[in-house]
Amino acid sequence: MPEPLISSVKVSKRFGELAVLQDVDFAVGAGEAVGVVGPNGAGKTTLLSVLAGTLRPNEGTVRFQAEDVTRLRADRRCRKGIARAYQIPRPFDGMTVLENVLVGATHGAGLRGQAAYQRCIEVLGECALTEVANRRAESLGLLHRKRMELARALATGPSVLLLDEIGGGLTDAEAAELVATIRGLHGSGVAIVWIEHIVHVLVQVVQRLVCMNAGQIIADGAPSDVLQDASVIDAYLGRRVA
Amino acid sequence: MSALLSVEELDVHHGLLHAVRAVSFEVTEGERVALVGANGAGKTTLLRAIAGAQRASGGRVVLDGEVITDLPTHQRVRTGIALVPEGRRLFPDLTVEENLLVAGRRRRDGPWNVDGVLEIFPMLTKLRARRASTLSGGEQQATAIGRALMTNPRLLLLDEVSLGLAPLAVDAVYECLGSVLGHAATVLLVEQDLARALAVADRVICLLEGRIVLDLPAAEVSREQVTEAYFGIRGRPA
Amino acid sequence: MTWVNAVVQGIALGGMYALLACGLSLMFGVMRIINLAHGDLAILGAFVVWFVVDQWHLPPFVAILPVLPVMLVLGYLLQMTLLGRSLRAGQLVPLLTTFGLAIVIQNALLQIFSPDVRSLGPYAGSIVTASWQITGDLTIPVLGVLGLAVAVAVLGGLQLFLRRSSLGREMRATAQDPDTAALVGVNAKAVYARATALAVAIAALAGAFFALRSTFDPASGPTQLIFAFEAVVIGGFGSLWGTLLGGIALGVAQAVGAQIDPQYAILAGHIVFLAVLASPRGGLLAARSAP
Amino acid sequence: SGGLGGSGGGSTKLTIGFVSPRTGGAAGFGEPDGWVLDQARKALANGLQVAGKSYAVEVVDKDSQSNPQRSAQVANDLINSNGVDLMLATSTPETVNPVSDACEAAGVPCISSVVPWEAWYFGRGAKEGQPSPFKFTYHFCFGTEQFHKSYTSLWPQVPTNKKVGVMWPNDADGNAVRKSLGPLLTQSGYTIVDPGAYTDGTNDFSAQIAQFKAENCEIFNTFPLPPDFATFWRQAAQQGYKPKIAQIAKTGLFSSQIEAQGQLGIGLAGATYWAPTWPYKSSLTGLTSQQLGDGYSNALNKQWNQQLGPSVALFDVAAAALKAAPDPKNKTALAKAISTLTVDTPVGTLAWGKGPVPNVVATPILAGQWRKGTGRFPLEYVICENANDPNVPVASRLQPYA
Amino acid sequence: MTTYAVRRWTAVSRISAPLLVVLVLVLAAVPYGMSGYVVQQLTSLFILVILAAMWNTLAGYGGMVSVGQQAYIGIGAYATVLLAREGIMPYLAMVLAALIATVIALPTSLLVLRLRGGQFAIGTWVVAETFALLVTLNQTLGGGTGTSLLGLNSFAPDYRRAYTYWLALAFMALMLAVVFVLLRSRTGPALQAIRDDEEAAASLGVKVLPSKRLLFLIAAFGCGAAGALTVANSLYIQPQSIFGVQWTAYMLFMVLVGGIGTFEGPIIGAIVFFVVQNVFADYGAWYLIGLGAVAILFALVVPRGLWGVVRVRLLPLGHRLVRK
Ligand SMILES: Nc1ncnc2c1ncn2[C@@H]1O[C@H](COP(=O)(O)OP(=O)(O)OP(=O)(O)O)[C@@H](O)[C@H]1O
Ligand SMILES: Nc1ncnc2c1ncn2[C@@H]1O[C@H](COP(=O)(O)OP(=O)(O)OP(=O)(O)O)[C@@H](O)[C@H]1O
Ligand SMILES: [Mg+2]
Ligand SMILES: [Mg+2]
Repeated sequence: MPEPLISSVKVSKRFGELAVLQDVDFAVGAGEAVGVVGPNGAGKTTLLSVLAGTLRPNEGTVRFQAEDVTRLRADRRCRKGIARAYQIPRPFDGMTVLENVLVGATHGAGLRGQAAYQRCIEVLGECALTEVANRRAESLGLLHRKRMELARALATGPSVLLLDEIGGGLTDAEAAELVATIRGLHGSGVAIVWIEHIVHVLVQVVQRLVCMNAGQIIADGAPSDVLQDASVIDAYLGRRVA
Repeated sequence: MSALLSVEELDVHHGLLHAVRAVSFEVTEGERVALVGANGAGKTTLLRAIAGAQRASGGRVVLDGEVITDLPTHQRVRTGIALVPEGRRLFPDLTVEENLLVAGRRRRDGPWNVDGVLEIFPMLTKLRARRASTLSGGEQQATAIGRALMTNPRLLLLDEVSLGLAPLAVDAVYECLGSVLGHAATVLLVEQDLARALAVADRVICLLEGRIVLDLPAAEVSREQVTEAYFGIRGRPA
Repeated sequence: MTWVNAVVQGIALGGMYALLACGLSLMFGVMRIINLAHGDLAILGAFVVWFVVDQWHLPPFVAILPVLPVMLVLGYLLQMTLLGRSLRAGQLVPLLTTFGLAIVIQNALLQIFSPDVRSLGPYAGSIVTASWQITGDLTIPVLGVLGLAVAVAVLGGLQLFLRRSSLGREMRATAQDPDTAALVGVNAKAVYARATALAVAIAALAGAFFALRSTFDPASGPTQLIFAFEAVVIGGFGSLWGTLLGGIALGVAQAVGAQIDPQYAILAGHIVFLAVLASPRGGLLAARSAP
Repeated sequence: SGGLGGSGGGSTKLTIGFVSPRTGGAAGFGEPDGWVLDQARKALANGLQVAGKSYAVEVVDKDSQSNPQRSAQVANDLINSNGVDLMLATSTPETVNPVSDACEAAGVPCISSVVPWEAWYFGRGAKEGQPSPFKFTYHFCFGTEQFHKSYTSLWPQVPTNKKVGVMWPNDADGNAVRKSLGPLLTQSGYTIVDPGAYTDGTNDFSAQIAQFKAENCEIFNTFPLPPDFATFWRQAAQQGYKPKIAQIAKTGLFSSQIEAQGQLGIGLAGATYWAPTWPYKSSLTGLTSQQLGDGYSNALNKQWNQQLGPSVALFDVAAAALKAAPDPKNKTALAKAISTLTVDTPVGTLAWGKGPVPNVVATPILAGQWRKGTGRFPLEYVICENANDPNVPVASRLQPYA
Repeated sequence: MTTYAVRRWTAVSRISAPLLVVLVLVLAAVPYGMSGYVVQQLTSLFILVILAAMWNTLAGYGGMVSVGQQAYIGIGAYATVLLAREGIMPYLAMVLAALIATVIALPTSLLVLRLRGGQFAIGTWVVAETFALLVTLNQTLGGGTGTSLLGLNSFAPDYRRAYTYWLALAFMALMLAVVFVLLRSRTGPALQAIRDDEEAAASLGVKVLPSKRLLFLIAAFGCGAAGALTVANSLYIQPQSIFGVQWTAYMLFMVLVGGIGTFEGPIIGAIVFFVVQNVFADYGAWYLIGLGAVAILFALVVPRGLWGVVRVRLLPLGHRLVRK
């Protein structure tokens, strides 16, 4: 079996006494799209942070493109091709939306001059942010902020995109747009890890679904199988999803 | 039934941006109203203006016959308005319990207390002494709702209620809104999950670019009607 | 034994630093205001106490009592008029306000009281020079012990107030997010004003102790300010027990440094400060990283 | 006038610049300046007659804010904007040295005082045994030799073990004293116990106190800032260090500083560069020392202040220099005139050209003691020795510090 | 389909930028036409502009609120005196001194750049005080007595003034140009991103520490240059004042009054400070009370600073999306 694009091997993370991740093995192949679900506090965001490099695991390793990146800082990992959108948006408040995205394009993707601008223009278009491109980020509403998270991550030209609940609070039509955008990305070969509680949106994109609970992966497989899994229903869904 | 809240010709600006435009509607005591609308329609702005967190540039907000347009935010809490803000906005260095207690200090008389909140959000019980900044996204949302309940509101404003909550937790919240809260309080909530919104609400108001384009009893509207209203296909004022 | 004595003197000195730092820590903790006028407010307090002593011939320890409420009111008004307004414009603007306030206070005092040096010591009787002689080389100064006791009481009381009382909880909540605090019924302005009132009153208390210990004049305000800031930072921002420990660590470092060579007194304090910052935790009791 | 190469024309107005610390840490020194400036302006109101020509005189005073950068700035303003013909500066190296340097660099004559002359001369880069590098700047003040003479005449008045505990800070005054006064005292048979320089603003002195106690220093000498001394002196009392003679300088110049010590201040020995009992007269204003002291006390309802003497003296020197110069508008000629000038002032007759170095007149300093006041003010300063200037009457013998 | 482009220059700035270059050239001619007073005053103003620009770049763009830039002012000043004493031509010594300040800032940055917010502010202050004390302990530097810069006396006063002026002008133009280029380069947005959210910036590939260090070193160079120029102006320095925290107060005043986080604001702020200083300086304590009152007034009435209100960008640093 070929080495996956990005993986965590026996990763554990503790905050003081609290074990948030326990021996998590998680792997995503190149071009794969994986959904992650799980109850609140299961450790999904923490896993993403460990993959992206903003948190160091207490044990275990993170591998990316057949290389151990556990000790690399977040900025190095980003430049290598791991991009991440935060669950709770972290805009650069004092800058415009365009400049927020530009940071990703110039530093994450290493583009310069017109090439960087071109990337920004494309990404802003894809994420429907062109209208607000010249607004200061602090004036954005929540959904614009979430889109900007996605746009910044996209601008870094990633080979794997780590998305954390970017679909919440969308109207059906907006959700459909988002699905189309992510599908397009996936189609262009970007691997995707997407945490989302709105399962019906998620399953329109991903081929594989992972469910976490209490710091462990309790189910991993085709979305339809995982959603039928009794433990997943118990811990997460509460009822069957059609 | 008399109107608990009435919003009259309310205008709100963000600088040059006219975010809420001459919005008028009433909410009667005990009613549950869902506020829907596309991204940037002005839902958050409207709720914040009602709660006092955003200054209105025109119009009036009346609560139970009393004009509160010029009342500062903290005093509106005492008149019985509580807002669960978009993005949770917990006090990061206070524990979950302290977050609840802060809100409880100036509460009106009523049934809610820390234990009551923990009962509807059992996941918070073991997090009671944890600092809010270390909570997961969903745990924060639950705490934020609990915190608003602690003030024993007559009018509960919920911005993006289910955002970030796992399905089980969403069920729990709606169950609570449906039963416990049902007779005690009036609710105005922003919810994008239309099925949920229509199921829980008595009425649906749809905003488009700061204006109300649809205001109907939930039983009388169809999904399609609302979806159309989102994009102004129908009912857009000339 | 002289080393033990140095440590004892350092602890007493540290109590003074902690007392001066307390108000800074409070204002920073609650409003994120770095108050450049804190030293001058302390000296202002010392002048007011001195004025009361001089006019009505009260002993300083009695004269402090009516001064504290006056300073509370002054702090309250200060927040309501100047600081509150500038806070709305972000974190740096209050820095400008307090800078302005500092020079206004200094030079207004100069105009009113002339540059003459003064002290509260002469009015306090023998307590200023009293001490418990343990051995020939080891003495415990009564004033130092009193200062330390007051520091422990003030810092401890304030810590308890912030942690345990509902008013304190409100203060911390407002500190972290004033807009949201308003949404749960807290009057942020009033909370801020209370915090500043407390900070200014405690500054005056600290000023009075420095005035008992040494002399002061209108330009004395800034001289001790850096030590107070160091105490706050060593202790970990926002933690009042930390501030007490920080003050004592600084005082002991200075006294022990002087024991090696008098020139190293202040330097030793700075080096301990930098060493603590360089350590992985970056603060003795850092409950959280600085904002 | 303007630009590289331009220069001023002839006018009949003379401008004197006066720089002193009126605000900031050294503001205490500048306190009597307002009154002194009034006297000087009054005396100069009718102008000066120089070489048969009549000149109007204007005095422009500036505040140095006790800060060297500010001092240089105001000096440069006075030079470039007001076009001063002569500069006066007084009180502490922070004010005087930068003003002198600015004048030296701009070629404007400058007279200064109230900085121990070593700190002024060597502190600005002059080297011992080499010719003076200064052509435009002149100074009159006491130096460590005067302190030595005064101390060795005072201290024998009380029997001691001749062991002197010293607290000399690491600043301009402290360093000058450590360098020259220490060796002189040793030569005179005193044992110096020096724990080492300390930094101004130190808040704990237990190390020094322990050493003084251990070595049983019956004489104590210091040149501190007022708050440092207050801190030290109270700690010394707490820790049981009580010398027979407590000789302080720099602090204790003004009665308020001693008053602030309370009971602990009575009996401290100090040194004075002027008092109303000085039997000299200001040549410009015609006032005797007594008249100066009384005039000030009556006008401001404050005790006399020894700054009065040298401040008035600066104007005496200024007037005399301008009159002695063949052309007072010619800066080089004016500077040259100062180098050989002899003037009567409240602090005595000042005569340049007699050493200790070419630009400096060393003025006397007399030791005395602060006692409980008998008259209008709570404290009184009595002169106990007059080795540096036998014309000044001695009022009493030194009493042991009790 | 509409296409878009990113623009940086505005119509106003296309005219103003070349004009500023002309202004610098005009200023260079001042010593030939104006009195020594004007030359000297402008030199002081240039020093203030350098300081304000440095502090603004650090705090306004990099989010590093330093209370300790006086460390590099002091080092620049003392290095000048030391080098001049070694026989190096004073004006060359001043340039070298600025470089020395930069070199010393490198190890310092290892410590202070670990700190955030309030810790950084107080940490830098203590570092400055520590440098002051180390100088005080060193008797060859004059210890606490201070020391004078003697080498300049060999120049005739008018020439000394003119040379110092030109050097100040050159340093000012250089520092403003460096800051402008830096902030317009891709490092500019990176620094602002770090200011607003360090972790998020890192997640987008920004090299956080190197970017901050670069800025810190540039600011140290600028402050070192200002220190060297200050000693050329005042000739006498003394550790407690050249390393004094009042410098930071001045910078704070200029930057906040002018408008933090704008390129032009600090220049305006420096001019305001300079004017206030000159107009009211003769009023003693009242002048200072006035200065304090002006500070408070600005904080209350124009909290965004003068240029924050004007909002015209003569030298724009931002990016705008426009329709082609
Ligand atoms: N810094 C921290 N200190 C202590 N506990 C933490 C910290 N960060 C996260 N946790 C805890 O770790 C657990 C996992 O958090 P995480 O954010 O990964 O959950 P999640 O699966 O993303 O949940 P959600 O769906 O609600 O966002 C939670 O219980 C959370 O409270
Ligand atoms: N602080 C602000 N400054 C300027 N504009 C703002 C500010 N807050 C919101 N806006 C703008 O006002 C309009 C209404 O925003 P609001 O957040 O109320 O919409 P919303 O319906 O809640 O949208 P969302 O679904 O994204 O939360 C939007 O265009 C938004 O960008
Ligand atoms: Mg999460
Ligand atoms: Mg919203």
